[in-house]
Amino acid sequence: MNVLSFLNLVDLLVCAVVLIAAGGAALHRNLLSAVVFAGVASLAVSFLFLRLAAPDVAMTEAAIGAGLSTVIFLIAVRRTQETEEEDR
Amino acid sequence: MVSPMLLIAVPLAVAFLLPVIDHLGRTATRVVHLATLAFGIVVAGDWLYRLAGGAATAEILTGGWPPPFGINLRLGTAEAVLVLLAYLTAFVAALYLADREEESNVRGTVIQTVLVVGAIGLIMTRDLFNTFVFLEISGIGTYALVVFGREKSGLEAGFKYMVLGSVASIFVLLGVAFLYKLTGTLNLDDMAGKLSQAMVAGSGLILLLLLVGMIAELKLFPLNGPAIDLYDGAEPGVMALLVGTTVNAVFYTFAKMTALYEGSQWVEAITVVGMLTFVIANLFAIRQKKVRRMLGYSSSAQLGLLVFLLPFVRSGEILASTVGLLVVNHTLAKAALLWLAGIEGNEELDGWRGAFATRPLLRVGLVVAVLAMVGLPPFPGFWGKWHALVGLARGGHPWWITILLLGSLLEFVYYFGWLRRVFDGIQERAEALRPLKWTEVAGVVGFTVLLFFGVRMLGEAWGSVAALALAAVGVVLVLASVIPGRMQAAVVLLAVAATAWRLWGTQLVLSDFRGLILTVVLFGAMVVSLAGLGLPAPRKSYWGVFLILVGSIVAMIETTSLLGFFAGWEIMTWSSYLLVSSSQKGSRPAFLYMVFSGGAGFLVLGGLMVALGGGVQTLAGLTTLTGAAALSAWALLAAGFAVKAAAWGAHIWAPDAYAESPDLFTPFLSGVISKLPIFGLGVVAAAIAAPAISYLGRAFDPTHILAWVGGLTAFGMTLLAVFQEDAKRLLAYSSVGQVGYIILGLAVMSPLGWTAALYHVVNHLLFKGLLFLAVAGVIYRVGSRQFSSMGGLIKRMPFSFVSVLIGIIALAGVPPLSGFAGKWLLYEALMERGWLLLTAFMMFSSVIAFLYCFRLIHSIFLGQLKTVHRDVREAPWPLITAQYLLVIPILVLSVRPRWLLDPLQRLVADRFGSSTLQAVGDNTLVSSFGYFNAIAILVLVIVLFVGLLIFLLTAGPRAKKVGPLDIVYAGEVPPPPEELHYAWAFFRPYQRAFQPVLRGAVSAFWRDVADVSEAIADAGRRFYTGNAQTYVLYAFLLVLALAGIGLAR
Amino acid sequence: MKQIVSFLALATLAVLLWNLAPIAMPSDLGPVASHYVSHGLQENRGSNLVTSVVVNYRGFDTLGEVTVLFLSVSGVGFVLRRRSGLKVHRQRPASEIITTGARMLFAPTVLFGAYIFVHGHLTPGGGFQGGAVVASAVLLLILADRDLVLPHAALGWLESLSGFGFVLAGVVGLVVSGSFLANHGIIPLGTWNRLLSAGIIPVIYVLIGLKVGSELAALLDVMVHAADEGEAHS
Amino acid sequence: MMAGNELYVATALGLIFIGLATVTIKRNLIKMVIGFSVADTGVNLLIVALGWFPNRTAPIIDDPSLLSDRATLAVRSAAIVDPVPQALVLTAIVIGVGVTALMLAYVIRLYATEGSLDVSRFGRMKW
Amino acid sequence: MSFPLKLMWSVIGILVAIAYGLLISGIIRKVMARIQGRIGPPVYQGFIDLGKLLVLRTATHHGVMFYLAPIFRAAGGIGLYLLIPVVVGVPALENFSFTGDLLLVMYFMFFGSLGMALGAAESGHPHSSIGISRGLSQMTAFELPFALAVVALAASAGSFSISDIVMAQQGGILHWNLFTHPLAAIAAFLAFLGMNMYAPFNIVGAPQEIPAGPPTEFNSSFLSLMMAGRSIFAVAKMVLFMDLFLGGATNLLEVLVKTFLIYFWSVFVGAVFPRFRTEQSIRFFLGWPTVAGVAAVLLVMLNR
Repeated sequence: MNVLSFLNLVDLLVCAVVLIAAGGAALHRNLLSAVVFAGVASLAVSFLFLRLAAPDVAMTEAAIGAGLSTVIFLIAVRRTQETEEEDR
Repeated sequence: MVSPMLLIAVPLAVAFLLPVIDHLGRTATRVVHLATLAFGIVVAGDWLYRLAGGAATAEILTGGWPPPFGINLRLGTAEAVLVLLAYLTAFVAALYLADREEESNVRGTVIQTVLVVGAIGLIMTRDLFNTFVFLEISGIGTYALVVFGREKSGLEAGFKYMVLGSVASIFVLLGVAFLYKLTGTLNLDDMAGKLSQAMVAGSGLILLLLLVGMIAELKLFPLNGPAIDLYDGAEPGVMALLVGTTVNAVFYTFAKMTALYEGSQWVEAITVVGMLTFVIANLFAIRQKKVRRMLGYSSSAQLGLLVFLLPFVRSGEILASTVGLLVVNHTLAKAALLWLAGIEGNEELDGWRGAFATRPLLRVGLVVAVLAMVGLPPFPGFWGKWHALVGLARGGHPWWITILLLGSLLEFVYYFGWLRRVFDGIQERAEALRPLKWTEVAGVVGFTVLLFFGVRMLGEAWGSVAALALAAVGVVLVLASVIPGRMQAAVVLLAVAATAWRLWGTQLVLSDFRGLILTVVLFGAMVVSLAGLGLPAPRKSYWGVFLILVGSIVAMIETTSLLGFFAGWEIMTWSSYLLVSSSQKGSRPAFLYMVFSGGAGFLVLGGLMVALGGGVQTLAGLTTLTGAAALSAWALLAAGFAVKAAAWGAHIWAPDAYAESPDLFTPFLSGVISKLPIFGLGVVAAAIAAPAISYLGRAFDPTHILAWVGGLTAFGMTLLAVFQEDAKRLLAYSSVGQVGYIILGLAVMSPLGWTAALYHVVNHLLFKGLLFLAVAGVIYRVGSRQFSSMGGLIKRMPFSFVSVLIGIIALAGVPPLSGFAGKWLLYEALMERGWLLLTAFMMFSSVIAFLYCFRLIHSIFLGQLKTVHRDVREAPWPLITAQYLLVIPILVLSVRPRWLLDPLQRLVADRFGSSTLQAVGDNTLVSSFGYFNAIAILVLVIVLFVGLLIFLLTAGPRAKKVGPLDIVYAGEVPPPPEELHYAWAFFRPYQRAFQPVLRGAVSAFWRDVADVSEAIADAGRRFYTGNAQTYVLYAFLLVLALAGIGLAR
Repeated sequence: MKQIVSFLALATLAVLLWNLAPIAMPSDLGPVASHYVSHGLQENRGSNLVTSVVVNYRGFDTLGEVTVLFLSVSGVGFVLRRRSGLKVHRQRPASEIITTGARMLFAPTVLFGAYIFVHGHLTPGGGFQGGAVVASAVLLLILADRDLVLPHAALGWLESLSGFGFVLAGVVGLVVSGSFLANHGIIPLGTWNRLLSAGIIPVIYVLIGLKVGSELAALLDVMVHAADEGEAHS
Repeated sequence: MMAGNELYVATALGLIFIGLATVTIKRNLIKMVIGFSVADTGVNLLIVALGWFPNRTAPIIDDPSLLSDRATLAVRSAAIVDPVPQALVLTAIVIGVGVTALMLAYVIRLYATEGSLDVSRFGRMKW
Repeated sequence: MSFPLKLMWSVIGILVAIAYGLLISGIIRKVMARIQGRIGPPVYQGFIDLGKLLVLRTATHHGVMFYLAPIFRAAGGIGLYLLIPVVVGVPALENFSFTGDLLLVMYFMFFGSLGMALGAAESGHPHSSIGISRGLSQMTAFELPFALAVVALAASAGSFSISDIVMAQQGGILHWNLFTHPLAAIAAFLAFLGMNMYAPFNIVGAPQEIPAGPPTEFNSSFLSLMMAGRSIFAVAKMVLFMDLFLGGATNLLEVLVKTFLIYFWSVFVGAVFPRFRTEQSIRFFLGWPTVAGVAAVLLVMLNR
């Protein structure tokens, strides 16, 4: 019971991290930071996958969603610009 | 038999290997690529052949397990057709896209190949998640390929497309996942069964998500913005490839998905979104300035139409094969058009003036593709639309039919607007286009040829050997444009004569309405082609199209089925359109002609649909209609035929079309084509007139409307004819007016009225053909149609003068020539019916006709001869011969109208019972109101003439002939500028007197119609802001809107 | 304005989904899932049911998935085929330590990836995960040495042949048992929980691993080098 | 039952919402791609959460006795979560990375043409 | 009655009608002159003109149509006369009215004018052109009230046959269509003014601005034939109106009286009103006369 509620608490925390990181990815004006935020969100989600009895998916999400995607994003940011500037 | 799985596996394996193969060189890559596609064509074709021959649908398992445990694929007839189309398009596209710089990158080839795999996977799979995977393959392939060739615009369009596509795939994936949760299966068939067994709670929103996702993938309104940009921005060759592969595949995917929607609240949404897309995209297309953007809207519209039909396919009201015909038609025609757009290269619509002027074969291809696109026969789209409409009619959906036809009319507007520009100024753009590559042309030609597979259905619908033979010779002539024009005219003459010979005595008899019209048609065609021996053909394909026209008319008259009739009618419309457009200034009037004819055709189609909805299949069966169906069918048919006959209110197309069509064609247009609506009224509409009238009871007789429309046409057009300064325009207005008399005669719905109308049909052919031919000769020699540049030609062209003299006397209805009998019959009929005011009104307007008759002969032949015309020769002999071929029957009819009236009486008696018209003795015709004796009049006039002539020659001194300038006035007429010409503004006082009625309210009305629809289109298309995020927002809003409507119920 | 509308629309949509979508858990597995669970072991002899589903039951999806990856790598290459206007980004050469470290780490990482996809039918993980790990090894090299030129020809062959092998395996199934990608009658299913068991599944998963690995490596390569080296493949 | 999947579903919906909001509201192209990536992750999480049963184990069978024992089939199917959604998500993740890569390639190319990442710069074709 | 006899009577009738026409126009000219305070030409002036033209020594022509014009004109007049029964019931004076009904007669009324227009046009004289333009315009305009009146009469008589219409009016002066269909009569008699092309509708000839109008180029025997045609045309029209509105006639005296009355009507109006321009006269005919005609037709329809 204790373990369960502890895990529930962890779940809650991780979910919060996911949403906060996603929000950061959406809002942070530095694109490099935003990409890192998105990667963090992805990594946290892969933890949730583990909690959802999906180790395969968790591995994939960690390796591809959090890892590779983030790298590709970083490359793209380096090849364009690093801050979010909207021209009016 | 090869496993259908290889249709996917082989190209996929090849795609994987291509990067390695490319090390061997570009040629190897290309050969392997083409060979793979050829393999696909062969296998798919083989399968299609077997399936059409009755072989069982192929089921393919994967993983070794039956569905729903493993993913299964299916290859039935529909799938085979689509797969074959995909391979064909890809093959031709590969040829077309070869030699491009991008092709040096093997990845382009890889993407092309995988795109085909994606499409075929989508088509064949029966698994929902597998569908999602293949949707992604198709999507990614599309995104990647659109940058082909057109870097900047392709990138922009591709990005927007990708953004909306990604949102769509999120929706689709959510839908798939939830559906799995609800049903525990991913197999489509399994899932559909489970969904329909119990509409599980919560399925509404899920199905909606899937639906909106698919709407975006299908490029339907309101989510079609990026797709249209794609057409605009990407290389047309790539778009052609997509049309044949991805677009069809996504559509078929959705068609499979409709099984899931059965019984849900979204079925109506599918119908509405589909139809909305069809109408709105077509509406916005009319204001496009860019060719490919217009084609994009058109594609969206076509997809909308197809999607609209899907629920009806599910409910069994429409056959799947019907939709298949439309798909095939759209694929072939759109791909051909896109390739043509690529070959021509001009993005702006206005830049297409005189396109393909030096490449007639490509122009033929363009015309064929456009005709197929708008759904004209004999192309597959026509049969598809027809059967779809029949299904809708049988299912009782008149409003859908109405909207569908309205949307189709919009399609006419922009497609023929495009052709208008192409036909415009063919003469002025002679510089060479960029050199053609055979690979490009091959695709266009191939697909154009494929479009003709509808001809078989034409044969079934018509069942007329003569008609098909004529049309076939016509097609040959179109292609054999090397043959000189006059020789082609001779071929046409022989063909028509042979037809007449063959039909003589069987179909070609006067004692039958069809026989009468057929006689008129063949006679007219022979006269015109005879005249063609003397005049240059306006265009290389002129005589071929002319024969197609004649063939279609013959078919229309001979056929017994409604379908055959309408197919003939539509072919008649487009072929005459092409002929009208073939003169130098003909493109614009021809456009108007086509749009109005299109509208008329759709009205007729609507009427036929009412009949078909009532279970009628044949023309003869029309009589079985009763009640409201009879009335609405009658009203629609009558309205359609009236528009085609250019009845008042819809007449504005006619004068220009008559005046600007080639001089060779105008006699036929006026003498024969204008009679075909009369044939329609007489055979088709009249069959149901009686029940229609009796349905309304005594309260109101709808023939009154028709009668007054006819009367107003006669009066208004006659009046306008008086003021024309152009010989052909004058006759044009006159022609329209004369048809008004005929409509009026038919509207009387009595034996006498019909006799009058039919008599006038024949008579009008004779004298109007004569006049137009004579004027054609004059125009040919003088080089102008303006009265002010003619005059005094009686001395140079005496034979033509006599023709015109006889023609106008017959036209004016002045005794003793044949015209009087027609007028007499009409008045008697009107009096008999008790339509007194109309009688007087018609007397008045036929007197006004004197004015223009006089104008015609006076301005051309009498008065002062122009100095420049001193050496003008008589018209070419074939023209004169043709004219006198028409003079002879006029004279015969003048002496003995009974030779025509007797058979007419007999055929009218068939419909109405006996007539009140009798013959007393041998020569006096007696009706209930009056009598007249043609021979006595003729004798009287001749005796008086001879007597007086003798008197004049004997009494007094012998008169001395003096020159034209030797007049009491001055002895010399100064050479005046044209406004001082003696015949300029001849009836100016008349014009002043009639000023109030001449304001052109009708043309103003139609101008307003055009302006308003263009304004709506202009305002509406701003909906497509060009911003990717806005398009995404539309998707969300669409979900919310549909949810609000659908879930609230 | 548009932003506000978008925000509100999305919020409404989320609320709708939350309230109306069938998110509540069912009492038991669906029919297809129960079949996999109850028969999956006998039919495929692999302990990892997800792998059975991915490679055998829904193997056709996986072929499509591999195709997607292949296609998008080709697409990236095609989109970036022209160097004009691309921003060339130069970075400082990495330090000696990093370069050496990366080279040292390369082999173990690849081995680890291979382990993952070889054991895909037994333990969590498989071709995709393993492939990604292999690709990250390549990434390490690229990061360490900007001027590193990957053995393109070898990568290309690997990529092509592994993909071709996958299709070939499917066709073999088609020929042998009349079903594409079928898993019986080709290789004996073997004993449960052994490395060489589960029939053709490990073979295919290895092919997938190679394919994905080379694919992702190529992707990284293209993304990094497109502009400054022009075409990655000639 | 309280310990259901609500938390995960809510998180997933939140991710989808944040992602799509980023797509529609942020005008920066890279931000839009990030938005799609986040939304994809959300969808994947949602799918797995839908196939999840509390107190059941991952779909990996490590007990050889289950291989032949028919009696325990029912037991076994009641002890394992649904493997199908996991398989689907596995596929979806890889597809997602493919699309993301292609989008980023587009972004790089678009940046090369305009020198800007503002989406409103790329709306020339319209109406 | 045998055909030769009928022919003979017709020839006599034609000659008499021409003479009557010339005479009556002479009388009118005299009367008009007296009204205007002039002496005026003798009443036999028409005969003198005709004779003079016939014996002129020189003649010119402009071509075939020029030759045919007077023939058309005369044939139109004579033909019209021959198609109208002068005295219904007297075979000798019924002419060739068996040839056709009122419709034929109405069309024959235009025969002469159109033919002459053709010939006049061939002369190429601008004045002819102007005159023809005016003449044809005006001619069509009065057709509307006239046609309405004719339709009203025919409908109420149930026939287009002139004889039938005459027979329907027998039985006393109040049975005349003039009184039974007063509106139709108004329309028709106003139209009659235009048909005769006397003032105020004589702009066609307009002696002051375009000398003689359409016939301006004609001379000698051409002109004489035209004059003859014109006078018999006028007589024929009067006979027609007599038949249609004044109950026909039973003897020649009645014919004389009734036709003279009809003729006098037009002269009377001409003496009072100034000349109309072409569009004015068109508008005139399409105005009140047409309204009267429509009303007459509506009345007939109501009475049925």
